[in-house]
Amino acid sequence: MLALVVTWAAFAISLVLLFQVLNDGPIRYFFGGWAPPWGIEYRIDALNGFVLVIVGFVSAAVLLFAGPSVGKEIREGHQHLFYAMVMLLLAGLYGMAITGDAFNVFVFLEIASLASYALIAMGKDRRALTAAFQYLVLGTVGATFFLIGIGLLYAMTGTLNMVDMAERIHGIHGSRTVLTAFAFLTVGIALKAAVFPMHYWLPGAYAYAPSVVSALLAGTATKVAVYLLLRFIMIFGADFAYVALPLGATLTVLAAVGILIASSSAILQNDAKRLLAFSSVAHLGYIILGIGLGNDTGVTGGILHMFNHALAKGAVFLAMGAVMLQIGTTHINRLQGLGRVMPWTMAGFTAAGLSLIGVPLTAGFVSKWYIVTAAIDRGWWPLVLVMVASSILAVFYIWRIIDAVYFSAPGPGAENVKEAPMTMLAALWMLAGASVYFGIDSSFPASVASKAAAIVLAQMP
Amino acid sequence: MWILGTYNYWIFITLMMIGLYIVIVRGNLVKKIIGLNIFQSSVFLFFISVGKISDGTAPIILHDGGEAIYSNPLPHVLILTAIVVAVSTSALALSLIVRIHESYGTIQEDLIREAERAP
Amino acid sequence: MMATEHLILRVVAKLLIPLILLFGLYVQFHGETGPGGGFQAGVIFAAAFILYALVFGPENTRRVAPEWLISTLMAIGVLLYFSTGAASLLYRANFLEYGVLSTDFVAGQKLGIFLVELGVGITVSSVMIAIYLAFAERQGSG
Amino acid sequence: MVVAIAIIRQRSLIATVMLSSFFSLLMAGTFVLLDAVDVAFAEAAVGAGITTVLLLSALVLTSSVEVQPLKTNWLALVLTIATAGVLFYGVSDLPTFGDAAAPAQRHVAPRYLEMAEIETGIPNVVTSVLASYRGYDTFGELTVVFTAGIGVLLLMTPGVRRRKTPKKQDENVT
Repeated sequence: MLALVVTWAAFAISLVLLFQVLNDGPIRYFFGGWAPPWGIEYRIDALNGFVLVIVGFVSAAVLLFAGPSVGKEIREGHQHLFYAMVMLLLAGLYGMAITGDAFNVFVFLEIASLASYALIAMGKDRRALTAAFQYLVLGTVGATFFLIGIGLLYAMTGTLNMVDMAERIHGIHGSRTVLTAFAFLTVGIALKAAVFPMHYWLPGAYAYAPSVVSALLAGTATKVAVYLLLRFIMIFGADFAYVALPLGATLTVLAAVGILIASSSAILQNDAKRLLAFSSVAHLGYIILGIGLGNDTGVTGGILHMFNHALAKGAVFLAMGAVMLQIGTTHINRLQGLGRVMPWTMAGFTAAGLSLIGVPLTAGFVSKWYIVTAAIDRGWWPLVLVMVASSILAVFYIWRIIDAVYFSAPGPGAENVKEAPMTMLAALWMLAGASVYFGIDSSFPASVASKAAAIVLAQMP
Repeated sequence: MWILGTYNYWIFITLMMIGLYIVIVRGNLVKKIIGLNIFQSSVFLFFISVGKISDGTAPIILHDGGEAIYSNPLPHVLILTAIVVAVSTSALALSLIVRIHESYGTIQEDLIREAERAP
Repeated sequence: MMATEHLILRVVAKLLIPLILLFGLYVQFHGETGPGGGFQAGVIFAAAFILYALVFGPENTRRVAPEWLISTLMAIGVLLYFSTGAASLLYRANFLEYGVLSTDFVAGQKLGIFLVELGVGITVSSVMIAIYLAFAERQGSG
Repeated sequence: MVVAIAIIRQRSLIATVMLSSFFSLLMAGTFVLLDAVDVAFAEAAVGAGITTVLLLSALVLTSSVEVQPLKTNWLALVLTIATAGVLFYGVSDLPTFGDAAAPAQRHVAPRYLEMAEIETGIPNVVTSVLASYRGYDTFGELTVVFTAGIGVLLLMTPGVRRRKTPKKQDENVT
């Protein structure tokens, strides 16, 4: 209960912060009263203000949902610890997004990671343990790469504060160390963000984690990692990242391949949660694609897609959580006929699923449209084809679930299944509804995203 | 001369390679964790060596009147934090390993994969 | 219990443990002038308990450090750190700005650092003890 | 380094743990040489102490011999060498070891050394930076430890309420 209040409060605060930032420009807060670069500061601008809102919104919905689901999936004696862990995870994510100090990012990254390793391992299936271990090893390697990157930067600039670093880095752009630092930071972050081909840990982790954790991680954790990528592009300067380095091209190619492979693998999955996990990898591909395009529309689309995907993926994972609560599995064959007995859950799932496909009038369409336009602007036609192809693939994999839910005869025992409790439905519809609403009227997130994109690309020639 | 001047980085890189190699290659989960520790320690070594100043001394201010050169304290602070993080990670990883051993009966990666395919 | 027969081990351990604890305290409170501080002290402090658990078994250690005490201490350390930081908020300063905790800026800093290090020490040692005991008790229950 | 290579080759896990503990001690010695006494202290206490104990107690709970045959994995070797190659490329532009004029020494650090004692009254600069200037990092670090503690409790204890009942039964039986 307390956890719920805290997350809602944090969500409210993050909204207030975002509006304040939009009106008054960046907010800075110095810890211990020491001015940076000697002390640590919090620095909020349109970009991370937006990320904070994403985390806040998803977590508020998930915590509203959590009660019955956690009650079923987590042992009684562990529940208080479980909630403590969720809170720590959120603290880590908020911290990563809000801080203005490179090393502080590492510390919060580790808080969030340790919490998520433990949370994933709480899954009922024993494969959750190995999935968590795999994530732990890769995550730690990623974090250590990140640390190497920070170390190299520190050796070159003598500072850890992001703003200060960005200023001092300009004089030494040609340096090989800076190039290497950028490479290590990118690889480290990419491991955390599950950017293809470093997505190896993600499907297992999402599929076997408790439902609440899947929804939370899918909606927030990778988004924050992508934000870090953007932030470091800012520190190095967009002109450096895109013009001096083949970052844009590399990211785009990887993203395009990743989208196709992940979408095709999603079709082959038999477990709905695992299917959705692969779809997450594909959608991260879209976000990265938008960023990789490196023009204003593309980055706006990428940032916007972070928001939209967080809403939609959060909603579908919550729907799966409701299914898990009522029938104890998310295997596609067992979902048959649930559309009749759990109409509200499945309607929510469908709305969010349409947004994942990118059907017009849903949020997913808007951000995909931005990205496609950006690709056309750059004249990169193959990418447009990739986007279209993967949307068709998405139709297939979402359809597999919808087909089972609505157009198959109910399996044995389906008559006894009841609709999910009210609070869970409310949470689910909060996310699904938002994802439809922002599809019809996308002016608010789109304007914030384009402001954020402008910050990222500020130094573009 | 250049190679001699940066030998600390060479040691760091070699250690890092060994650690990373253990992490990737060894199928035993405990060994993976030990490899991870070596990998992380090598990065610590790198940070600390960045902070070293020739003829410097530990950054504890002395009051014997003499002008001492102190090594850079900032990397020390960072690495203290990182060591704590590393030990926390290891502890969590080890408890995961114990749980994996309980439910699979082995801590060899390939045997676990076989067991996962079977059920 | 296996350790019952090892008389020498038990006597030596009994002699060593107070020394280790004392050394832990020394490191904790002397971190300002020499090397050391809350983290190192916490680990040393925990080492004493772990030695005790190794020699006398986890059951006996639980009598000294019952589960509720350890988990409470874990949280208390973090809270101590947090409230030290938050206390400076009350003086309309920023989070963790210790200078305002006392009339004199430097004295306030000293006080703040002392409290914060104490918080670190408490949490680190209790977490380490908790982790070790969790492992050790797993052996007992098999 | 020799120790680290031995770790790869060694198959008995207990021997590996001992070697890694030795590795930590050597590391701590190196840190002292590099003037990082606080870090050395922590590394010795953690690497040679806590981690070893934890590794050993984990080994008691699992098996202590590695059964897999030793083989060389070329893909991994290529990957590590590639990473190292990038790093070699990267460090070639770094200032030489021990250079007092390096940017890391010139920008932020001098202020700590000059002002820390005046501003905090504490001679150990590492302590004052740790707890005051970068106090928020340390707060985060403490949270990491706390997280790990809760994580291990979540994973390793069978739940508070359930544990008490079987224990009582045990006592009754004996």
